[in-house]
Amino acid sequence: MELYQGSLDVKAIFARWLDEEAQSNYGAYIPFVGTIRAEDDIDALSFDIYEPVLQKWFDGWQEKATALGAVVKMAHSIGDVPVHTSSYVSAVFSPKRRVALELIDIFVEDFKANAPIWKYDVKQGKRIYAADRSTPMSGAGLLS
Amino acid sequence: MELYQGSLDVKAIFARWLDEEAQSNYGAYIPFVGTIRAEDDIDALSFDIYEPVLQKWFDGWQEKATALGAVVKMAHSIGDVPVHTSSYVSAVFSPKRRVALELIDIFVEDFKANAPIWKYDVKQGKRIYAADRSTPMSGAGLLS
Amino acid sequence: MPCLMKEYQMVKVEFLGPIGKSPIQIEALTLADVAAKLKEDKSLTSWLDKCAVALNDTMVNDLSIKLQDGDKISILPPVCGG
Amino acid sequence: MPCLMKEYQMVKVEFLGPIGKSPIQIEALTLADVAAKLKEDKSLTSWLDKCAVALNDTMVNDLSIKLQDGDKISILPPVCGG
Repeated sequence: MELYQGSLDVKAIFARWLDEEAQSNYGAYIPFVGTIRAEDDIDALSFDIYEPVLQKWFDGWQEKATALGAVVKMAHSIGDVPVHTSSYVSAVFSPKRRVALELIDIFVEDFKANAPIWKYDVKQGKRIYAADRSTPMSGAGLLS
Repeated sequence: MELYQGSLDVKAIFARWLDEEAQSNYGAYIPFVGTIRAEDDIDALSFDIYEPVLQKWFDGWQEKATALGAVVKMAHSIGDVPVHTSSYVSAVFSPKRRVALELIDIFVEDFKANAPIWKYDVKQGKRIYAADRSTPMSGAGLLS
Repeated sequence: MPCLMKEYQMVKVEFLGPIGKSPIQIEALTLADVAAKLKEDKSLTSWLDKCAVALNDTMVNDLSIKLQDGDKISILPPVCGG
Repeated sequence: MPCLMKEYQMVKVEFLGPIGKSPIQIEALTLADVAAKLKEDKSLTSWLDKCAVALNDTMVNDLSIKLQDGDKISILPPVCGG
């Protein structure tokens, strides 16, 4: 798992992950690249991350992937990420395509639902929590 | 759609496609990279392609993608591709992740079932049709 | 009695990928005629039930399609791209 | 009658992301005690029903968990990575 200040260097990450697994004999490599869309007059999105829980979340997925003979990788931005640049890359490697296609889908969806990352719109220098696009994590409401 | 003699330069293709859509305001980019696995003592796989039907197959998918607000891309090798190098890259760009995750799955699966490409094992210089791993295209048996 | 003129057309049949057979020219009115001719060729026996068909590079699924002079019929064996 | 000793522990509660509240130290025996304390804070009213909870960086889902002195409790509001 890799965290970076600001936009991701997507090409470098894609290439390095490819090289890391070049001799691992995986037949399928599926990255997912998330890029900031220009909408609602935002200049950028900005992210807070709680790394200790994110690392445990990721380690849990690596265990699930290992049980399927696969590997997962992930990179995410911290702080401001301007529109048309990327804040998120995750990837699956596996021997066969079905495992990779199914795993990238559930890995990305669970990331959206349960990775401890908070998103803010950046408009005219102000940082506004994206409450309407955020999802309570599983177990939310325990203390209410 | 791009066809190349021999192994694909996966990093260059990934980077160029990223650049091509850098200003298109897509939020999700999902490439699928297919790499030749070392198995059954093969030195390489080798591919024949019937380009006119492949182009129509691809154009049909581009139409379906357009209807979803998405774009598909594809590159494939012709001839010999050594183990641990790549013969196939396809990709989906779309504004939102759900469309991209669903489209890459059905696009890759239909590719495996209906793209007019024939695969051969290359062992000790001999080219052996991969009959046991090949799938009759839809409509097969019309003339039998 | 009316005379039913059958207008046979000269069409090209090509065999793709691993079939390893050179293209042939045959006379045929429809794809059904093509099927009948190809079934006479013992080297194709093991292929025909697994092969799909393209007419002028468009996949087809109807034996009754009328052929035109110069049509190209492609025989596509089982595929495995990727 | 036996004396039921309640051993309250001193724990740290931290509020992540957009909640924008500094960490606090409170005495509590279980997460239920933490819930009771946090409900007294009006600035948290709109957050608590949407927030998940981690105990020493492990997500938890049980109010009866016994706390230890020095435990760290994290309050995680709705997320949106990617």
